[in-house]
Amino acid sequence: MLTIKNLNVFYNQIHAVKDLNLELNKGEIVTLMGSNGAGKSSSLNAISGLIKFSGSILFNGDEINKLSPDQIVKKGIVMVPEGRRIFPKLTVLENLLLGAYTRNVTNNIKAKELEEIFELFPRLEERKRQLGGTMSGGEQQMLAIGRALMGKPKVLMLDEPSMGLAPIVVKDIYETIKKIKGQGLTILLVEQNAKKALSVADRAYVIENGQIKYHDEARNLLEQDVIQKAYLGG
Amino acid sequence: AEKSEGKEGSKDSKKNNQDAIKIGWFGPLTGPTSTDGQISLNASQLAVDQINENGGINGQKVEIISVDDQGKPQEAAKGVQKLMNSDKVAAVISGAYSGPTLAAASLVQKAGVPMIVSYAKHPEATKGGDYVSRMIYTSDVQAKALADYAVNDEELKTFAIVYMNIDYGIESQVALEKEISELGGNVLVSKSFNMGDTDFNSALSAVKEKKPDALFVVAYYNEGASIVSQARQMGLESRIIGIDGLDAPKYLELAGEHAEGTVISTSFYKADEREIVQNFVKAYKEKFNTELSITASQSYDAVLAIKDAIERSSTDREDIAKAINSTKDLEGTSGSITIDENHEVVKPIVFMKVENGEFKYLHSKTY
Amino acid sequence: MSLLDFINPYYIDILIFLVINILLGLGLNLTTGFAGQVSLGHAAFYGIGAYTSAILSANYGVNVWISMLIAVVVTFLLGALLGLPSLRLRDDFLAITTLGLGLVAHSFFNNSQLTGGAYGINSIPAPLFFGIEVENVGYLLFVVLALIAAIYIMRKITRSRIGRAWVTIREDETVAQSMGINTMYYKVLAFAIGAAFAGVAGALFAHKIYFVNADSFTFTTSATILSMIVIGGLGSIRGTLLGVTLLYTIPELFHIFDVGNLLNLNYLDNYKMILYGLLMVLVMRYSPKGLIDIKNIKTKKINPAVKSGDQNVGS
Amino acid sequence: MIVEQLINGIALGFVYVLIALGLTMVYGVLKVLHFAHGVIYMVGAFSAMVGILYLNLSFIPALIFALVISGLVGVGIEKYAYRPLKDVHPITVLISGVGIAILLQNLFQIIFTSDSHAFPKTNIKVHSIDIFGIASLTNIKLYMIIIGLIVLAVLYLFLNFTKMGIAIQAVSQDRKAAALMGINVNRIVMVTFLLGSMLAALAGIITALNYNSLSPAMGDIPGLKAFCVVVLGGLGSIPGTVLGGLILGIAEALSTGYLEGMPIDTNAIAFILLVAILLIKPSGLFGKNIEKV
Amino acid sequence: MRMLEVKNVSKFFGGLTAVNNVSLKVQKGEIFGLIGPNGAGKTTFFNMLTGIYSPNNGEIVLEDTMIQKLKPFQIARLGVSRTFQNIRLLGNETVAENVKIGMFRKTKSGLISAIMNSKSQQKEEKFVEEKVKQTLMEVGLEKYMDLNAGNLSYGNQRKVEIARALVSDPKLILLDEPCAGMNDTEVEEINFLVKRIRDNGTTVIIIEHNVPMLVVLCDNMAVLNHGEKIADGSPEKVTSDSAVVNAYIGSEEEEVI
Ligand SMILES: Nc1ncnc2c1ncn2[C@@H]1O[C@H](COP(=O)(O)OP(=O)(O)OP(=O)(O)O)[C@@H](O)[C@H]1O
Ligand SMILES: Nc1ncnc2c1ncn2[C@@H]1O[C@H](COP(=O)(O)OP(=O)(O)OP(=O)(O)O)[C@@H](O)[C@H]1O
Ligand SMILES: [Mg+2]
Ligand SMILES: [Mg+2]
Repeated sequence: MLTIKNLNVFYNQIHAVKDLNLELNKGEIVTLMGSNGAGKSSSLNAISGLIKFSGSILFNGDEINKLSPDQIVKKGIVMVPEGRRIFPKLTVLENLLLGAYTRNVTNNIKAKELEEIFELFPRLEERKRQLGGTMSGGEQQMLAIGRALMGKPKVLMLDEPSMGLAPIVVKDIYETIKKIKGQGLTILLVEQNAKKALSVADRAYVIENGQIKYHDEARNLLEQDVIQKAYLGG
Repeated sequence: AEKSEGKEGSKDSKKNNQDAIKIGWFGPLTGPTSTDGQISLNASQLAVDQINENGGINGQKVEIISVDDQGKPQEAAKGVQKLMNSDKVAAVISGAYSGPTLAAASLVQKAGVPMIVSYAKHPEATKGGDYVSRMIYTSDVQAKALADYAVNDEELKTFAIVYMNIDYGIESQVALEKEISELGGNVLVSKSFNMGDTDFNSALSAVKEKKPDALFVVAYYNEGASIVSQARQMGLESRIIGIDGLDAPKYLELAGEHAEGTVISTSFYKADEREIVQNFVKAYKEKFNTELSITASQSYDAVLAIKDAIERSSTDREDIAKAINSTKDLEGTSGSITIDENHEVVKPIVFMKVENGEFKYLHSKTY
Repeated sequence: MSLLDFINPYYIDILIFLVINILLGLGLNLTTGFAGQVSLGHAAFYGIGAYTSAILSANYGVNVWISMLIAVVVTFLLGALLGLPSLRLRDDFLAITTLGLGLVAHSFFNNSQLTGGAYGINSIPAPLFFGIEVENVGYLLFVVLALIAAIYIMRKITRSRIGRAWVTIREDETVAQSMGINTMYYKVLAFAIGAAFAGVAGALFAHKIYFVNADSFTFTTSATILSMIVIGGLGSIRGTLLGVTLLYTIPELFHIFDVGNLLNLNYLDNYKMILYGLLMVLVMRYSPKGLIDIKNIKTKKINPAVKSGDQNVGS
Repeated sequence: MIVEQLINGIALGFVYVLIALGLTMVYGVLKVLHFAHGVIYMVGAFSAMVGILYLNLSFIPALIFALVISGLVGVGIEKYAYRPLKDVHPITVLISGVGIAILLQNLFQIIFTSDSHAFPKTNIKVHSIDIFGIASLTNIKLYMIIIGLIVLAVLYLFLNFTKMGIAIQAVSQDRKAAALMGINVNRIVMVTFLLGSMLAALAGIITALNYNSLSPAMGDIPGLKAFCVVVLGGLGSIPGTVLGGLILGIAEALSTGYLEGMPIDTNAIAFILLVAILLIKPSGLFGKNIEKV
Repeated sequence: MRMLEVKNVSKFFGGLTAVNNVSLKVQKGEIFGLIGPNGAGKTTFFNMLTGIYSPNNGEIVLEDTMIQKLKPFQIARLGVSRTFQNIRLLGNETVAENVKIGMFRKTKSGLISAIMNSKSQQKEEKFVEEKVKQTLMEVGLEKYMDLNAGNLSYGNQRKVEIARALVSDPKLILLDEPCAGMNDTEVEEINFLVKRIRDNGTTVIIIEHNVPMLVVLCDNMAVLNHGEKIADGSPEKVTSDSAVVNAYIGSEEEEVI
């Protein structure tokens, strides 16, 4: 579904992502793991068209390298960015509706889709008139995911959805990810929390200093020694 | 050959006339006041060209060297240094407003270079020594004339003054209040404004409330036109009397019908039948294809005064300065010019009235 | 041009005003470049310095050297006072507030009795050195000495612990506070020192030109100086020297070589300003950190440690 | 007289509001102090003049022509002077704006000289309207107030109830997240400049018409005051801008009407007011400054 | 021995109660953990301890000094230093420069000695440089000393933050989620570092969502929820408290793995 070939990202003199190759098949959850600064967010940002890069990115066989972020969203690749980035001065409802910005659908359909989101996150329905900025961290994360889902993505990319969240909220979020997968979405998940990530993923890539070091089925990686040592604390 | 040289102006006369008499000119060629500067320079240039066409001064060619002061004292100071020291001019003409003129004045006094101030009215400009004299009457003289006209000739009693917040404006306002009350008139309200203002409604509302017989507009034409228009639009019916700052075709253009009936004092009028004026008006129109104003006449006369002084003395700077100070009954476009012991000009003040979109001559008188 | 032309008072004047502008720029760079307190009203301090020395010497007969010293002290104190808003305001709010203070100061110069209102202050005396008026080359020597002293002082301060406090405040005020930096004190200090530099410049200006009025201390003056130091490079002394010299000299060259007459341009000075505006846009576009950074456009410094990719201790 | 002075102030205030609204919107999406905005005000007035005088348009078509030209100039400024400057110190953008302002103003001086021009004759006749004998105002002033109110209403509806409006808000709050929603950020910024510039031009045209005068420097002071208004209101806040503009207009009218012998003048009132208000409320009337640590 | 005592402290933002009537005591030389759901008021609490916010009511006593009315820089000078939840380094300055800032409170040279370049100032600078080097070695960053802090990876930036807080030998150090966004191996390193800080005699208060780590590390803990303290005491006691489990940890901890 999504094929990434020889992706390179530079920030001035820093070579953040080096010849990264990655493959995403329809309906699976793939996780991209790696320590801080390994280049995970940079890779996602490149796919979203937010930063400059070299290499080729194919979506359903079409090159999308040259597209701008909004065009990529229109293609159906949507990202939940690191740090959530909800619109603080818009209401929860307005935030969600912005998720559907690119889609020309009637208000009826939108209302129905909103219902689905609210089913997934009942908390959002309770707070739909509240300003996004006043929600707690966990609620904001739910809002960010809900907002992305309003774009009816074919591929959903999540950048560290559990960062800085209370354990109880992290559990909620992972429950949701599993539910979404059940609906047939393809998911690219970036996580520091390797145990959590591997518990939901089908396959995993491990990235180090901008390069893919390992790539395997999730359950296999969980058992590997090197991985244990580097990412699972022993 | 002489003729074509004259027409080319100063652009390449520099190369041709190594021993030409150089006259320096400074004034604003950029910035918000650059129109006045440009007109002043044009007129001075015209005077020089005409002098050259008629054989120069004592056979020597004359050349104008100009510098832009951007309306800033600092630039005028530098510019005048350039004129005095690089270009070695025999005399300087200020085509500038008061600030730059003052900055230049102290420098020419120090260096001993004669300077004629063509239209700036700051009272201090001529006071620092014997090298600076002025072509335009001072605000005090003008105020005396205006008060005399309003109170004695027109028998008006109550007045309002709207004046610009620069030295000329304040000087005029203070002098007007004094002269009017000495003649038994009464100034009910005075409001100041800043150069560049466009909205005068608040000040005019205050004026309207007092219903004065006449409103003195102490302004240049841009703001003056706005003041008069807005006053009329809001229904103020008082007579309008203005200073020479209004004496510009732009005033008529900008104020349009609202200008009707405005009386101004000035030092020059285009319809003057004297030959020198008619020649000047015609030549200016031909050469620059724009209307001329009092500024032009002042700057033209400044050159004439320098020429007259050189003819009566030499090209030595000190001699020229002395000769300028003893100018007597020189015929200029603004009348018969005499320089008094305070380096100030004595010449008639002209009154004009706007009728059918044009300035019409009323009378003139020397104060 | 002969050598004699170069000791022509005109060229001397150009140099004197150049140095005065550099002093102004240095002060603003200290406040804005080093301490991060954007000021769009620097001309106010320039004016305060000029008027203080002018009023004291011309109206009260104070010895010029002493009046200049007093001017510096006064601008330092008023700089501290007018720097007070920076304690409550940040970034753009501060920028516009200082712009406002600049306009208010200009308005005060132009209206107050103290400053001679629209008449300005006239007949300002030149300083005397053993009874001789310091003018031309002498004055140039004097302003250059002042400049050298200013550069020396600025280098020392910005490289000291105070400079470190300023940089921290500039980058992150909360961090600065949390590290024990009394941000109030250092911000006010930055304004005060920056103002004092402008005060020196102002006093030197007044006794050079012998006449001051409000025209010399407008928003345009502030904006021009700011442009000069930003184009040179914020936070760099060399940048200020470069930026001010360049932007000051270009228009001057137009006059020296009489370009208007050579090219037969009626609106020469407008073209000059257009060039100036264009230069500002282009420098900001191609070297946003100023001309001092221009070498970095082509040859980016390559950092070996980073290039080898050895940057993650964790893995 | 007080009523008349209040009306003077409100009419003046609406001019400030129109200029400042554009500035606020631009600040919202780009977070820059757009110093070339005052020049757009001037460009608007001149384009209208050119439209009437040289293209022989009647007033309304000339107005539209001028709005389009100024809008395009605004968009051009964004595209060539601001957009290439990414991830730089905000002061860099500010200087670029100052550069553009200098450039355009001098260009206009070359074309039109630095002098004032009369606004060409239109079929709109200025006359004064009497209000119950307690005050009078010119019809144009009345139009100014009415146009101001209409513009405000339209802008409010546009920003809150259209997709584009919400997108503008989204871009103001978080550019990157907006891009991730599929919003074409560059286009939104462009639209904002277009609208903002048109508002400024509208103010310029009304002013030129009302005072029958326009000059290349006409935008200088209003431009600076608009900054003052925008900051007064709390950068980026539209209600704040409206309130700020009206407060300023009224304060100026009253001070000219009633104060005598001040050591400062009317133009400084704006900034005294600004400093006073900011010292009490450092983030402006409607600004929120929650710094989360 | 008491290092810090907080008595009935509250903080309101408009209508919102971020911290509500919280009291707690931290002993000298202990590692004290602060946990609680997102938005519980933990960071706000730190901000009050460091003077960035002043509490609406209540008292904060550091050793024997009341500090609730002091400015941040005054509190810092008393020996309290901190790290920030969102990394706040000077990105364009080198790592060494960043850490030097931490030494500010220990230095004194003023304007005059700067201009004169006095002996005492030179001595002070030397001392600062040495201290910085030493601290960077301690956190294992000496090889990055001359790099711009902004170019370091997230984890290393966090370590620079810790070094900056540590360099001035504070009495009390406050760490706000030092392990956020780190993997388990990196967490271990921080863990180790925190212990060493404590062993050097500095009292530590740490906010973290990584409960297993805190349980091992801390001597005592407190839990905030909706701005109120809902539990405190030993890690074991706190983590088994049913209110804490319900509000924060969640009941079926094992299920996910
Ligand atoms: N805007 C930027 N400018 C310069 N360098 C950057 C920038 N963004 C990221 N980097 C650098 O690029 C490298 C990869 O960063 P990236 O954010 O992709 O890592 P990551 O794997 O997402 O890390 P984390 O788990 O900490 O989020 C790091 O060395 C980082 O410092
Ligand atoms: N400056 C502020 N203005 C208004 N509200 C604030 C401010 N700072 C914090 N808050 C609010 O106070 C509450 C507590 O926030 P705080 O940052 O202390 O939570 P926290 O416990 O640190 O959460 P997290 O674990 O997500 O970091 C939140 O609802 C937050 O939105
Ligand atoms: Mg990341
Ligand atoms: Mg927190």
